[in-house]
Amino acid sequence: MRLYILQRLLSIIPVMLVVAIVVFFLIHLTPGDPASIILGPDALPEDIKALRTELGLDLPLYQQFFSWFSGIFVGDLGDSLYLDMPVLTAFTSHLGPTLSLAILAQIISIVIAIPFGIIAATKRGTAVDQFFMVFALLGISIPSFLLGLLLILLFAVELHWLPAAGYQPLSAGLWNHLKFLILPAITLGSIQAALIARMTRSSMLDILSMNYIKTAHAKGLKERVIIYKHAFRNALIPILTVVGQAFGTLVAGAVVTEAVFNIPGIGQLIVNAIQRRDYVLIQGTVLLIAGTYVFINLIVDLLYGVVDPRVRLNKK
Amino acid sequence: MSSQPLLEVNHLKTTFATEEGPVTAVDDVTFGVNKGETIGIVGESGCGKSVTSESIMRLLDEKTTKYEGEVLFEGKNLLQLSKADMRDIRGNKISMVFQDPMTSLNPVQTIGDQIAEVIVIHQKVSKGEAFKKAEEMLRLTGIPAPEKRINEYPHEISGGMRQRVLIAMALACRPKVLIADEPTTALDVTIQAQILDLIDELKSELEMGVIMITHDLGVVAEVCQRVVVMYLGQVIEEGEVGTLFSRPLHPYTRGLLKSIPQLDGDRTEKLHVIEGVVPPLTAVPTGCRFAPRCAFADDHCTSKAPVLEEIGDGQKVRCWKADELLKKEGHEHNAATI
Amino acid sequence: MQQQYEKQEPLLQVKNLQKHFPITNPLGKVTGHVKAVNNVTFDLYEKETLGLVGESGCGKSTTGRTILRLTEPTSGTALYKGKDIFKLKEKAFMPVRKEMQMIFQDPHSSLNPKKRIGYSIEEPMKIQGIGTKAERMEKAMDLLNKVGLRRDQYYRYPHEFSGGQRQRIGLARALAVTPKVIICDEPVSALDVSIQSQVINLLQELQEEFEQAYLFIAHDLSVVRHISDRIGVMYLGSIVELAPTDELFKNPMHPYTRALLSAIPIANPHRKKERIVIKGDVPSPTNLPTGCVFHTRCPYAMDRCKSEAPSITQGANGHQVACHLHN
Amino acid sequence: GKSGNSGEKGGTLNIAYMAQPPTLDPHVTVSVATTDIGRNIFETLLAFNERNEAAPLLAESFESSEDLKSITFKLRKGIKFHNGKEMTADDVVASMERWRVLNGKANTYFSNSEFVKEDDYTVVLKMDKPFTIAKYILSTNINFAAIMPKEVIENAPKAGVKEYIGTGPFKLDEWKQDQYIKLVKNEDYQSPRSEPDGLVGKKEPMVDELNFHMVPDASTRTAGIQTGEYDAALQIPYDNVPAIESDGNLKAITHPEGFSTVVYNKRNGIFSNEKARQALNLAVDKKEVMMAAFTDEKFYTQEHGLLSKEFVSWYSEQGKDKYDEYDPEAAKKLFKEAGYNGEELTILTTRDYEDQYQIGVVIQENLKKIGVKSKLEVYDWATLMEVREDDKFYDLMPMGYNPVTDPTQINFLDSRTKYTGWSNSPEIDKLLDQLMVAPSDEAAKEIFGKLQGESWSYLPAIKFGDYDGVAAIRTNIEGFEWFHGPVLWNTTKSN
Amino acid sequence: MLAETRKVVGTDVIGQKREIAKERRALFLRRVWANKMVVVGGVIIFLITLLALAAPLITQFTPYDLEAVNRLKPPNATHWFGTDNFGRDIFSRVVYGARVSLAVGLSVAIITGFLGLLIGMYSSFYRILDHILMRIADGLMAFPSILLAIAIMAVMGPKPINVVIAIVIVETPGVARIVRSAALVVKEQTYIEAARAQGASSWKIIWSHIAPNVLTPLIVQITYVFSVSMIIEASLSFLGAGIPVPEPSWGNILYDGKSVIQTAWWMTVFPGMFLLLAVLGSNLLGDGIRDLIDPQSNKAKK
Ligand SMILES: Nc1ncnc2c1ncn2[C@@H]1O[C@H](COP(=O)(O)OP(=O)(O)OP(=O)(O)O)[C@@H](O)[C@H]1O
Ligand SMILES: Nc1ncnc2c1ncn2[C@@H]1O[C@H](COP(=O)(O)OP(=O)(O)OP(=O)(O)O)[C@@H](O)[C@H]1O
Ligand SMILES: [Mg+2]
Ligand SMILES: [Mg+2]
Repeated sequence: MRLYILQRLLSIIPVMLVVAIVVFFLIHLTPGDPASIILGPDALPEDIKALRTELGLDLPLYQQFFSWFSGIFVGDLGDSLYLDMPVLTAFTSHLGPTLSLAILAQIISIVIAIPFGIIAATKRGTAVDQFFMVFALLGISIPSFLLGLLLILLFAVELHWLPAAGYQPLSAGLWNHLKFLILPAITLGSIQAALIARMTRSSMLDILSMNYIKTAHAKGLKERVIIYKHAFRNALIPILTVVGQAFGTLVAGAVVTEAVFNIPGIGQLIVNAIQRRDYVLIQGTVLLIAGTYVFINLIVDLLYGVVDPRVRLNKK
Repeated sequence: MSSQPLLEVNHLKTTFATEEGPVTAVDDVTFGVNKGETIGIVGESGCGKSVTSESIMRLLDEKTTKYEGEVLFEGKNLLQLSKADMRDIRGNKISMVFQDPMTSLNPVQTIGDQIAEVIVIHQKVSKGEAFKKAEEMLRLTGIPAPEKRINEYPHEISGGMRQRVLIAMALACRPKVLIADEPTTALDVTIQAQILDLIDELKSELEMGVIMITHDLGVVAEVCQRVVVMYLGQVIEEGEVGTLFSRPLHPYTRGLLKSIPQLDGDRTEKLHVIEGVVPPLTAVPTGCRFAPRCAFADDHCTSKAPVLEEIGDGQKVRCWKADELLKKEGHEHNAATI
Repeated sequence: MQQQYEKQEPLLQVKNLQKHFPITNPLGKVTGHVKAVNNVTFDLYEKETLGLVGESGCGKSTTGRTILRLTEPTSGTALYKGKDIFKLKEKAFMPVRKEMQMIFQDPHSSLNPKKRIGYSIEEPMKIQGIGTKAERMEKAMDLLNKVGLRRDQYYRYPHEFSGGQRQRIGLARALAVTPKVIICDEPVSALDVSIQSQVINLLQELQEEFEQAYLFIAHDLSVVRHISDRIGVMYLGSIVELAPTDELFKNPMHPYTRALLSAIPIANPHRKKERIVIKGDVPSPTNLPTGCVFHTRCPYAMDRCKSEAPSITQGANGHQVACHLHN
Repeated sequence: GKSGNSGEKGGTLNIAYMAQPPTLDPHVTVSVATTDIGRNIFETLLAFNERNEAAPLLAESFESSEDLKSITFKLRKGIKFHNGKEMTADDVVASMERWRVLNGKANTYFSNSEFVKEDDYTVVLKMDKPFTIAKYILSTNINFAAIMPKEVIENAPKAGVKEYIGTGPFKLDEWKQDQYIKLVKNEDYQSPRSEPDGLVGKKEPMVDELNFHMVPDASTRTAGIQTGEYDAALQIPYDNVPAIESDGNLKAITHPEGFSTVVYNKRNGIFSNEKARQALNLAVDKKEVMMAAFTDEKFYTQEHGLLSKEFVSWYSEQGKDKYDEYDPEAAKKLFKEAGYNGEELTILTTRDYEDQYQIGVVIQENLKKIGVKSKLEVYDWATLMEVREDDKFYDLMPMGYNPVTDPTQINFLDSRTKYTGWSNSPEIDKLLDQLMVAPSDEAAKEIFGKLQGESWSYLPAIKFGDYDGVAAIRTNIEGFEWFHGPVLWNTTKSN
Repeated sequence: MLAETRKVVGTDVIGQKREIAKERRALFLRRVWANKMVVVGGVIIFLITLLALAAPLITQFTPYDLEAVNRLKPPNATHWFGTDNFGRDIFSRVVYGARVSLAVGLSVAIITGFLGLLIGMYSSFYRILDHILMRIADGLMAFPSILLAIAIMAVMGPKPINVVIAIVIVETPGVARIVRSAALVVKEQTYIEAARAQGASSWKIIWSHIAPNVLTPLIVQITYVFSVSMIIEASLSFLGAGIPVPEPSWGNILYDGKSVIQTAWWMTVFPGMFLLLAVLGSNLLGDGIRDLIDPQSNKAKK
């Protein structure tokens, strides 16, 4: 088992390699120059040139790539061109808000979506089913910049229940931390909830037609016990997959939501880095996100084994 | 026969709502099971055996299924029972072994959990006790080292063992009636024999009534006291095993019995077949359902549906020609088969 | 009949066939093997039906699948018309595929649920370029009729059929191209007796007409007896006894065969007979017993059986058996 | 100096700001954010007073020599840097020399000049020729000449100093990247004595903390001030102003924000032809342009002058006639004459500055009306900055500029700056040179008038008008002033 | 005896076949009609498409006509949906915007569906390819769509097609993964083995046996992609990398409306409603089609 985890973790390397190459050349081929952005639109060509030299941007591309890439192996992702800090520090300092947000959003979406999906499945074809599914679709029909703003207008501006935007770390107290995250988490969660609810429903439908559900009925079990104890656990694998992917995308940056709610997370980090053409930061962040992705997928895969004993054996 | 059957199915009719309109898979099925008796249900594949057994337990999807008639058990009509009362009966007083052992066990729970579960809900004992009982049941079914197996998952054991787990589960609460839907189809004869023996032993011990659904007439001959023959959703003949095998009255039953390859038969001879094909449930013939394939059918048969009638010796048959046939070949037949 | 065979060249000769499935841990490292088929040797002659019986899980299906190279054999040879088909490249094997078909054991999963059964039946013809579209359709409908289904069921999907009907569809599919060899893996196990006899008769008719050879795998010994010219009895991956049908029933030599025969339920409530009960559980195919594989459950097991695997001995009347009691 | 220090002291002022500055070092960047935040930390020798005249700030006084070839600065005594060190001429010289090299304009105009220390409290700027408007360049508020300690200057990397130590009323306390910049009151601040006047005069840090929150999304800034999370929010969308005004707790403050233009590519394509440039000037409805971008007359002035109206001393009527022209029919003809035959013109713009994009949309529509095809190419700002350097890439580029304090700061005039658009008018260049060495303010003003006239006929760009920005503050904030950016000293917050 | 039945039926095979086919068509139509989801979803999508195609006929204004003095007028008799911040007619922008949004949604859905199917299928079938493709997919999934969008738009120019490319790149790995996971299960089924036993080529096995069985999850996924890509397009507008304006798309109308949401609700409500309808319609249609092509689901239908 430990070996397996190790091997999976090692599979990060090829992923990272792909990502590293693609992101490096992609971003360097994109127009825009970090030096001229730092110095502003009226900067003199000589100054820009001097800054480019100082930042090492005037070296041939392959040389830049190798010096950056070789750094990765000793754990050095380089320093941000704009933010005056190592990439790793920038990433970790932005990871906290993103993680809190992702976890809260995920909890919200799961709490809404799974019961919805289950109820819709058990009431398949009825009005209840249709109502829940349409409701779930609302989540993916409203762009988050709009939903976020509407939530702010309602809960912050009108009702004054929650702050409009911003972020406080956990160290400022749990409520202080949470109150800034509730609205963005709902914004994000509603999108995820739609997908998870749909997946839950279809997966539950598959399971509910299985023979062992009939066996459970024949045992004289209550409907509720059958659904939650027998059916749901079997239906969990595809649900877990989407939850895992959803979580991955959340961590990779809820770009829009973070911008609307002004949460200093990974999404903001990457958007700012892109707008500033902060090459080193973009490269490093994308790389770290890829790593996070692989890591989350690993956890999901391990959870498969916990949920379904068959998976433990059938692993290839 | 005995005064009051343990379980009585009266004019059961099960209708499914389908896209192509209502489909009556089981139509006017009547039979009963007594204490300590094994009754066999045989018939063409698709004739409604499983639907009959699932109707007794009311396991079919309530939304698309309509039941008519009655299923009497301990004086109550199961088809009218509340859901909660029905749950008390399921798995407790009447239990069922499903047709397909491979898919009838929950893949994510251990065998022990699944057996203990039924004990916990019906006998209100602690989990630990239930596990002990589960282990005991497994031992009874002849599974070696049940204390180990109890913690294994269904995919870790063989098909024969899964079948035995299902039986253990069904018998865990010592039910009054056991419905076994083709419990041995997937098994080879040696294991089949073991399982049949087991059911037989428990039957005598618990005075259970057993409904045994099977294709294998050999099995019927070995374990059943009475047989019900079904065709296209209807019971067409019912009787004591001995009588029925030696004096089948319905032309379909006769065809069925004649089709069995005999162990001592002449191998060069062709097997007997019943001509024609079973019509779909959406187009059941008016009149006798077997008439289109029957050698004896006449206009009366094709126009008017026969009813199930007692002929004597507890034998019932649904055929206009039964009397005629009985008279004509009663004695010849005995000589031919045995 | 068997004398006849001796003169004839066998159509298919399987020698020392072995198939071990590796068991891997999550890392892909092999930690052991499921020894599904250990030592299977038999000949199959033209127009012949060879029955194969044995405990569930003893490797019958695997034997069939390996011969068709649906899984690659671990070792052994299979000569078809004198050519070793295990050594052929995938391309060169294609023409052989045309002459060998299989009816799969599991009627539930061997039909593509998204394809109309008409399509499934026509497909082998299409692959081998037989006939025009209309001809193929005609033939498929014909085959449906032959196996006791209705022509209008051509457009139906597999789930609309009962297990028995599906099994017949599988049969129709195998018959769509007239193969020389059909491996019938329990083709009648889900059928009720009336349809069972219909199918068996059909198989026999076709054998007459097209001179096909069948490897007929089944649980039901009375059926096997009826259709087979010879019967092989398998136990835990090996053929322990192989003899012409009447010879086997008259004179079963291996203790397992005897137990098997004694357990056959007879469809006659007036006849009861003694059963030989074999005790114990089937050993795991990952961890085969030493010596004779049956010794752990054999009522006649001797010391020798535990250490030494019996070899196959040729007896009279073409009767082969692998048992220390008989050599 | 309208507002006194009537309010209470103390408290934290939370300001919702748009974007994080790349650095707080005013020497290295023209970023407005650096100015807005940095002016609280750093101070300059000279700064603008309310009439946009150069006035002494860290200097006690300054004086030009007779020949206009040198300026002498007397420094105020007892000024302490945030690190406790006293400011002397050494620090001033080091800072000014660094700024002279790094500031684009200074680098051009002071390339042969030098700051020298005369004594500890006297510094002299020595120039090679007479230079009238030197004092304006020295007072510039963007990319400004902050005075920092000499040691800091000596260790400064190219991308900007890392220790932000100035003499201003607030000190940098914490900079949480992309979240906030927190300044705290400088208890030892030495204020000029005179009445508050623009950026000079009495400056007193009233609140304990200034907290600049980086809130890039405009709607969020609006919502944040509505909920009271912020005390002030800058760059409120014009369309949100009614919501602000209807809220009793809020006040909208409009302030000059810049001027809008469209820059021609004069090196390649049709607009290298002066006729075509004039044709466009005739074709575009300038009112519609300003309206679309700035929504309401409240927020813009149609203004032909290169410097906005507040720069009273520079005002000139020259070019107004050209500005007022609007005649699509004539435009159509003129385009033909210029050789236009159906090619598709490229308008380069970005949505990072919504007004520029909106101007682009209107220009496109106006062109369409006279049968000129064009397409909008919208890029993000960074890309635009790069592609606009390519003279084959675009024909027109709507661009907004911060208010400039003297004509030399207008990028598109001088051909020698090689600014995108590539102006190439020897006439304008000559006038600019004359302007710089004009013997007196009056002479300068006259030359400027000519320059403005010439620029309207050469048309390096069309100026559409001046526009305002809107800041919102809560009503418990007093003394919040806007002068080329928020003025946050003297600002109080009551409870 | 079996031969006899054959003969009897054989006389009118053609007629019977025609009969069967006719019945089949009738049944299929009946099933389509009975499937409320397909009907409702189909009608919604059809109407929106019709509206988009007929845009020039039903609008009085072009989506570009601006009239700055008329900016932000609430819905009235001339401007049914009001005007936007340029004084452009929102009704006409929404209707024309349907063209872009539907085109983006559809083309992304179709392209990702196709690529996802291709990649998913082949990587499920060939082990080595699987390793390569899935690592690339993992890598691509880590890319922020905004980065790709900006990069692609910057390199290849701001054209609607590049928005599509950017979204396709981001969405394809997900679709491929779903297809692959479904195909891995299907691949192990006996019917695949059966096809192999008949000598079917890998190509045939992949495309005519595995592919139809992964269609269900694929359809669910691509209707999701259809919806999501319209939203992503909107979000890209939000980040300044969406459909190049002034071409209207629901995304950029919504984005323009965002800043005036407190004063001009009509700028967000109308395009928002259309977006919602399109999402709803496509999802209903997708679910319905899935039910239709899934032969098994008919049984459970009422
Ligand atoms: N839910 C359902 N909806 C519609 N028809 C059904 C349903 N369930 C079963 N049927 C039909 O009812 C008939 C009887 O099915 P049943 O499963 O009882 O057959 P069986 O006798 O058990 O056959 P087998 O021997 O193959 O198990 C079949 O024709 C079947 O297609
Ligand atoms: N792909 C596989 N991988 C691993 N083990 C396998 C595989 N296929 C079959 N086996 C194992 O090989 C053994 C023989 O299987 P096989 O299917 O040949 O048995 P069988 O004789 O056909 O049994 P039955 O009568 O139940 O069909 C079993 O233990 C089975 O679990
Ligand atoms: Mg059944
Ligand atoms: Mg098998």
